[in-house]
Amino acid sequence: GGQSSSDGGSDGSSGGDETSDGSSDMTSDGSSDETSDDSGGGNSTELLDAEGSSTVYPIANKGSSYWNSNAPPSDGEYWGENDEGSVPGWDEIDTDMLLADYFASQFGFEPTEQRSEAPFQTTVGLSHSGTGCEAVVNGLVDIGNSSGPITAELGWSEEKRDNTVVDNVVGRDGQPVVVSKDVSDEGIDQLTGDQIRAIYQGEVDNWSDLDGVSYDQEIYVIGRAEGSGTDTSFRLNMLGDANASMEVDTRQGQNQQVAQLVSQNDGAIAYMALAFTSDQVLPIAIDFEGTVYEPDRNAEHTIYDSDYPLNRDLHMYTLIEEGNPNGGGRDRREAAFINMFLTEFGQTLFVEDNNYIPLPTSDLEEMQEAVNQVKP
Amino acid sequence: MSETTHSERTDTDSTIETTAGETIEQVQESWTDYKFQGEAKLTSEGLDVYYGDDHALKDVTIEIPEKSVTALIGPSGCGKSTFLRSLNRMNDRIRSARVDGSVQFDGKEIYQEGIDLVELRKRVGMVFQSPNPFPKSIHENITYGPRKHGDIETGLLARLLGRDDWDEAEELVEQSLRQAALWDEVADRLDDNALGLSGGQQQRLCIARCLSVDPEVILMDEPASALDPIATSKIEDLIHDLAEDYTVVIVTHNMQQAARISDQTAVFLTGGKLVEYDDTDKIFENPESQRVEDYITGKFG
Amino acid sequence: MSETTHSERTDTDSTIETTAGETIEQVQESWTDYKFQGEAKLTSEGLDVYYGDDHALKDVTIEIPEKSVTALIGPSGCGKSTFLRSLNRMNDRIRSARVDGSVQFDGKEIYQEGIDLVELRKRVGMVFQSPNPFPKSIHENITYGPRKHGDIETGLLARLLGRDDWDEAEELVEQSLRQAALWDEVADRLDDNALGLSGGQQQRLCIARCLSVDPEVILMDEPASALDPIATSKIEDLIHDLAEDYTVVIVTHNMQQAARISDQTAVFLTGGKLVEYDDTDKIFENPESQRVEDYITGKFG
Amino acid sequence: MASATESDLISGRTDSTEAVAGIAVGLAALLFALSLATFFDVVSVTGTLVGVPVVPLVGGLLILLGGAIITFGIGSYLGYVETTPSPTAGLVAAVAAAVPWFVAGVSVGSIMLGSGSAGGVVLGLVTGAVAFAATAFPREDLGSTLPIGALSILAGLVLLSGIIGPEWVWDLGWEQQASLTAGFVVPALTLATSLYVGWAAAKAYGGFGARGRHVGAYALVYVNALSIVAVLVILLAFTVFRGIPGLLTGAEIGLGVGPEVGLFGLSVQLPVSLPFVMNGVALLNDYQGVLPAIVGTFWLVIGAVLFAVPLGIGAAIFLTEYAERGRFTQAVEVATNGLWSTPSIVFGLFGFAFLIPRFGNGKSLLSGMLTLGFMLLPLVLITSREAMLSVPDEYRDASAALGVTKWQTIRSVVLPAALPGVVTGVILGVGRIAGETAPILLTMAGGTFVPGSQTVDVIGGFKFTATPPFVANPELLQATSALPYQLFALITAGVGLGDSVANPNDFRWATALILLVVVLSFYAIGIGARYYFRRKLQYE
Amino acid sequence: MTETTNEPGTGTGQRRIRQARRFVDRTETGALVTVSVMSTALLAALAGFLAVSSLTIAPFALFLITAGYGWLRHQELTARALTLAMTASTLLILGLIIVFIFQASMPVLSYESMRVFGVEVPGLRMFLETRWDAVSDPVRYSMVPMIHGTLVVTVIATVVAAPLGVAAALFLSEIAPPAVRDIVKPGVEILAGIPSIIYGFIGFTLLSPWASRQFQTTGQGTYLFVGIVVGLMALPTVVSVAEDALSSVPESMKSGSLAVGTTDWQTMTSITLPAAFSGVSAAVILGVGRAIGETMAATVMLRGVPRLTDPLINVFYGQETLTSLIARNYGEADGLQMDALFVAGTILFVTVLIISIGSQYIEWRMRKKLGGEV
Ligand SMILES: Nc1ncnc2c1ncn2[C@@H]1O[C@H](COP(=O)(O)OP(=O)(O)OP(=O)(O)O)[C@@H](O)[C@H]1O
Ligand SMILES: Nc1ncnc2c1ncn2[C@@H]1O[C@H](COP(=O)(O)OP(=O)(O)OP(=O)(O)O)[C@@H](O)[C@H]1O
Ligand SMILES: [Mg+2]
Ligand SMILES: [Mg+2]
Ligand SMILES: O=P([O-])([O-])[O-]
Repeated sequence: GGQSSSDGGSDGSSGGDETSDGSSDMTSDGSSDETSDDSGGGNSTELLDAEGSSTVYPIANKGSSYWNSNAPPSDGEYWGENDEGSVPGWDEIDTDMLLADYFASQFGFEPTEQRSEAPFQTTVGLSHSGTGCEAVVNGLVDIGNSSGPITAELGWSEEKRDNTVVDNVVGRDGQPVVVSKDVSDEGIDQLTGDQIRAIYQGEVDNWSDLDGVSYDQEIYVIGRAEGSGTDTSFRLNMLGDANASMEVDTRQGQNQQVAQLVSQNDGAIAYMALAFTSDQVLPIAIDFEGTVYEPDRNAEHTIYDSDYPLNRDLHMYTLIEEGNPNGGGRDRREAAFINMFLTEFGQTLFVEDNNYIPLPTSDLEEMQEAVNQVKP
Repeated sequence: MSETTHSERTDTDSTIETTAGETIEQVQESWTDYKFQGEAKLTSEGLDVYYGDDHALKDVTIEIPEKSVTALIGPSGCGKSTFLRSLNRMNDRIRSARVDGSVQFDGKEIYQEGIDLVELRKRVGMVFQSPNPFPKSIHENITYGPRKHGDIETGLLARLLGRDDWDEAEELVEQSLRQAALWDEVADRLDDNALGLSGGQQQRLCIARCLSVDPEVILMDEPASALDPIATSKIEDLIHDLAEDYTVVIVTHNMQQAARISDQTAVFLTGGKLVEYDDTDKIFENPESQRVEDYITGKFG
Repeated sequence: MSETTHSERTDTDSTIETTAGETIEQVQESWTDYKFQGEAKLTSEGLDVYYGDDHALKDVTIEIPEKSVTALIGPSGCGKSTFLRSLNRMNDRIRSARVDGSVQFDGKEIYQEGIDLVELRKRVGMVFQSPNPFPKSIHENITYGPRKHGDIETGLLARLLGRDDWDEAEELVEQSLRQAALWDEVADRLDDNALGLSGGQQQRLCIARCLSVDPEVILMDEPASALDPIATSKIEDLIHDLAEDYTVVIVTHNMQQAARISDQTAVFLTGGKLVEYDDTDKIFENPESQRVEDYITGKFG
Repeated sequence: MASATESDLISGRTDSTEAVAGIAVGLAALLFALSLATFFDVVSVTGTLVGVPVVPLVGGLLILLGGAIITFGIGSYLGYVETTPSPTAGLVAAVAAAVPWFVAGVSVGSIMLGSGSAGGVVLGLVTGAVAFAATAFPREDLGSTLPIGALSILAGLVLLSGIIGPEWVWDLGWEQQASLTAGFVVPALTLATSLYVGWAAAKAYGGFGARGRHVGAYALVYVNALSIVAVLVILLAFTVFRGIPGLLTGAEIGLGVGPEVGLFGLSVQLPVSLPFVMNGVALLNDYQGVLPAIVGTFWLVIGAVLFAVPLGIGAAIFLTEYAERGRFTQAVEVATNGLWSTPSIVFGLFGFAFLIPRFGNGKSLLSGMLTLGFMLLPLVLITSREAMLSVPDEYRDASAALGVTKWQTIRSVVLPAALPGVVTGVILGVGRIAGETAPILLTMAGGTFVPGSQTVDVIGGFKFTATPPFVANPELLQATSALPYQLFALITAGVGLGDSVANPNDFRWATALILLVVVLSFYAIGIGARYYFRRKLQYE
Repeated sequence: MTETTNEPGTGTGQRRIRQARRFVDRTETGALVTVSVMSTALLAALAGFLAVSSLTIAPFALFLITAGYGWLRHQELTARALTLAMTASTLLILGLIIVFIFQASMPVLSYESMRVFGVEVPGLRMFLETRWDAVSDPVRYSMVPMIHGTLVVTVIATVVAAPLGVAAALFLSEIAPPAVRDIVKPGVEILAGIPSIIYGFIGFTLLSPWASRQFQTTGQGTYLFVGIVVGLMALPTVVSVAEDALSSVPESMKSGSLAVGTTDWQTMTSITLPAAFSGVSAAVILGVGRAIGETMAATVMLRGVPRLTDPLINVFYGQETLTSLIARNYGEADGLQMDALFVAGTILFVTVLIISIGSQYIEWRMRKKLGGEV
């Protein structure tokens, strides 16, 4: 891994950090503009782009579309319900500004007071965590979404991570293992950790080879792309090592594709993120050394619990740059946008509504504090 | 197959008698006193050819006697080639071409449904303006027709089955090449590619190829126009000899050539009209029409 | 650009005098007693042309008198076109062609460094075998040459600046078309595409186009070979008229045509040799050489 | 005037013999259609047709067909039927017959003896050899009917007897598990057999011999051409059919329903509202659309054309008009043809490695434009060059003979005459690059669901700066979406588009349809232009 | 115009130099200076661009200015110089592609080098072992599975495209009546126009699940259907090139055959096809080239696991091709893995280049042969 940039051996411009300050690009003075504006105190209103994890995508994308719509507070579509009392985190917000205007103005941006015209636009690209981490480190995007720790994604030391990026955790995922409808119809709704490990290490390839299962069907073992956060977390948390070897029948780039494959094929098993389960893509209970974690939020031990071994943080990494306020890890656009997810409103609407797990209040406050340091 | 057609023949025969009768009358209308000796081999009657909207041949009525050389002359674009190609239905290859009227070969109408084009073209062979041998050996060029007709088998399978007609093929090749006055020049390199021959040799090879399928009529469209004088005179001699066994119809733009080699001459003039048709001597010495005389003496064209 | 060439001309003038002297001697060697009246407009001397290794024209020496029609005849491939093209250096356009010897135009050597090809070709115009009008309007075809030479400006810019020579252009078009005997037929459709004209009209248009740049010599390479008799006779009349003002050199494969329209005739025979050159009447009635006689009477070719 | 030769001239086969062979051809065509219908699940292998279970029905028809053509062959051999057979059916027919019999032998052998065993292959070789001999040795009327008729009967028996029933499955026993099932084998078998028998029947219809082979071959060639057209029609029809609902979601016609469009300062309200092509994706939209991708594609094409067309035409001019034909032109020719066949993903890689570091080190519209420009360049060069070469030399000669210089000749005569060819080539080339995904995947791809407010505005994006290069256009240096990429993203994003898109599947098909419409309209214009110019220049 | 001297010498360098000198003597000084400045500026701009310099704009502006001036004052020479520069840029692009993708694939070649008979052969292990695993130890970037996949897909595609394409070409050039031809020909062209992602989309959503059900495979994604789809996409290339070859067989040859009394079909098989054989095979080869380079359909339809199928002829499983490997992994790949993708690109590029040159050679020979005949 390492930090050698993706333009390979092309030529002079080697490191991502170096190019991102814009000193070496030819026609573009875009990024140099941006940095100079920022250090000069004014707020750049360039497009804010995020890229990466398909797991974080539902959160980021929903947030982004709320942001870009810059809707008035009277508009039910963004306030959840139109009835003021039920707006989550209303006390906290209590404003009659437009949505993006409100969040952006806290970080010194001029409100536009126009629907569909946020103080700055945001866009979210869909790929997977590895791409997001690569892209943010190389300065290709502002925010790198990742569902696995960047240390594991890029094989970094923690020290390197601390010197290069800041980690904005916006939510949690209790990574589920899912099976296709036919499998669950055969009554398979619980597996042990060892069984799953055996399946993913190529030791069993028919459902009937599992203890107590009579379903005679080849197992269609679906994996995520190497370098995706879901894959990295799964290796890390299930197989014990981010570089553990595994054997699958297919690897797909994004969670959405995995979900589609599971619904299209028989005998399938896959690991993914909570947001993508459905009645065709059914999470199963997993028995880890006697503790059974149920996919049901109301059970005693559930996969939504923080002690569920596959539980993981969802990150939005931003790059530490000289041009940022205090030379820190966030510029004001990044901070303003990320801050939206760290409110109770954001946690409910963007995290919980997508079937993910909101951050515990203590973690949330810690994150808010870090982000708020950028406020002018 | 031969039996079925045999039974049908009687019907067609009867129709022919009448049409043939008409034909002669019409011919007599045009050239009141031209009567050749012998049988008519090919007869066209009121033949019109169109290319799209272009009326290239107008109402041509003519009888071509067998075992003789008939020359077609006329200025460029007057429809000589068009007429020649309508005699073995090679005009069918030209998509825009449309033919009206009738052409009879041995008294059979060739523009009728059910006519076997393959058989027709076997019996009415053709030699083209520029030599067009196939890019194969001389031997293969000559045996091409008979092989495709199944008269000679030389294929791998036939050889495997011990059924090939090697000797017969050899004989045919020699005979055709001798007839085309080419044997002496190529006897020892029959397996060479025909494209290596000179232009004149290639043209004689094409004649030999045409002879190998034993046609009754040979149509030639300016066969010597691409050749030098020596090769030309060889071809002219050859045509003369061929007339003993075959009916030869030849298009030429060279009036001296027509005068030298043909028995009768048909003169087409611009617009696709057949203006005069008579014994060659008569045409060249004392044509009926002033326009023909102008043309022949080089006043135009 | 014309200035440069102008200044260079003086040097060459001196060389030309001597070569011109030699030329006349050599011509007399070939045809002991041919002397035409008037000035020589074009003179070639010991001219050889090669296409790669192919020696297409051999040691041709000839003087062409001004304001008359000179016909070049001979069998196909004897080098008539090659010779014609070497008179305005159109052979330069054929990559494999190489020219040795000298050609003088008004006493100036045209195969020398620094010759202005643009100027030469303006003064020695050319009409081709098949009519080749540009796919533009009749008007544009005629004004093409003058416009490109900057003699007439009709462009948008010129029009904006009020500098366009519209009237002049109109006049030129009419005059050229009248000279080419085409005005009456096309006067009311000058803006139609020239490709819509008939073959004969197209050829006359090409002649008009050539005349529009006011040349001194007009070279014509079988200008009527693609035309029908009526169009041909129009062109022939035209050539006859042109000879009053211009020097015309014409290649033809039609001996009658040469006899009809030319004042003197040069006969090339196969191999690229100029065999005889004399008054047309003399050539056709009493040629010196037996081969020329054979050729003219149609014994070969 | 020998009677025997004369009668040959007119074909004299009776209607009834033709009818027998004709019915066989028709039956084969029916089976062909039936097998296709089964492939497309119009007819189910397990179902029934006119009250008869499909598999035995097909089996019966195959037996009937095989019987008919064998009868015809024997009838011909015994002289009851009027034909002109050659002494042998020929090598091609023999090999053609040996192949299915070999396959049949191998299959039977493998099923009986287990796949992978040598037994199957040996059996196949034997049956193949027998079929070869049975075709090659007898006279053509027997040779070209018996082995194929027998094959059809065998296939029919296998189906009729239930050896291969609707539930038949043959596990190939491979490590990566795969099986052949009746659902595939029955139609495949029927398809192949009907083609074979149809061919033999067509030969019989033509009376064997040279004419028979002619008819047989033509039958196959026509079926092939028809199938290609059918595939095209099905593909298009299917995409249109599936795409229309999504495309028309929320569509309205009427005065004042559409968005406002500003053109040269005039603002007009369109009388049509087609949200799918007029909107982006946004929270507040009633209907979501792909406008940013359409505009992105538009700018991509413009950029590529601006880069490649002048370059390509200029190079073509140099090569045809100036350069001496020699090693240099040959090298350029080899290079352009090489570029032409370079896979698009390699262009993507190149753009990724070469352009991205040079334009702001991020994916950008400009990189996408140039990458596609690189792809378009050889196409433009090749077609322009062809067009210029086909400008008759007479024009150049005529111009030269008037004393006109080379460049003026090129400008005034060559280029105008070559224009139709160049324009046609460019349009077709644009059609091709407009649908390319791979190169922009690596160089330009932006968001998946782009809000309408992020539609690129290249013209409005230009601004002047104080530092070199003095002109900047952030719009060009930003990633944006394009239709093919959007479709790719929609495929990979699969379902779960989020709350914003009501029916994700409709949305995907509609995107495919729009892409198809955009690309094919370039093709239609290109092909139309070619016809137009050809027609226009016809009166030459 | 100093470029003339820079043109590749053809052995007669002496003569060229003399020619160039004469050219310089004869041309106006003003024009010469303009064009020299113009070309120097262009070269400088190119150098600046390659070096990622922000000063690139200066020489480029100078180039634009001199070109504009030259256009107004010395159009003849400027036009010539500009078109030469454009030609050179075409070559330059090909050169840059070669340099960049080769250069980028170097590091992984040395990582995957292997020692045979005491000699260190770079990259050899990528072609001898079959393991691709960019994550777990030992990390290996073998190209063998992708080469296998590409090969299988290409073979299937060729089996589809070659016979159908040649038959369709015969139909178009020899058989079809004009009216039918006017429909089928644009139809085939339109087939070429359908974007590959649409084929991929239909393949992924409809064909793959269908095939998975029919062949009872574990999950979806088969080389068989990718091959068929890619074959369909290569078909138009085969048809149009083969049709050109067939219709360039001189009519006189075909008429010659018909005139001895053969059927149209006999003429096609015995005269037209053999005469056009090299052109037709060039068509097939070009089709193969297209199939090898096809990306998107493969990317969305395959399984994305680089491994060999088991057994090798198991076409019911579709793992990964060279193209889909790149399209799938470029995003998160970095370091050696990225370089390995460039190796895949290099393999593709070289293969297709060889194919292109080969088919050109064949076509050139055909033209020579037919040219000699007519
Ligand atoms: N394939 C064709 N399509 C359209 N028109 C044609 C075609 N062939 C010939 N014509 C036209 O039909 C007329 C007669 O042509 P034909 O070739 O028969 O003349 P010809 O007498 O043989 O002339 P030539 O001496 O030049 O060979 C001409 O006007 C010609 O333009
Ligand atoms: N461009 C060329 N390249 C090579 N050889 C040529 C070229 N043009 C003519 N030749 C050869 O030069 C010789 C003379 O040709 P030229 O065209 O001058 O003859 P011609 O007398 O005009 O014949 P025709 O009456 O057929 O026009 C011929 O042998 C010809 O093959
Ligand atoms: Mg003719
Ligand atoms: Mg000539
Ligand atoms: O969150 P991922 O898409 O990288 O698994």
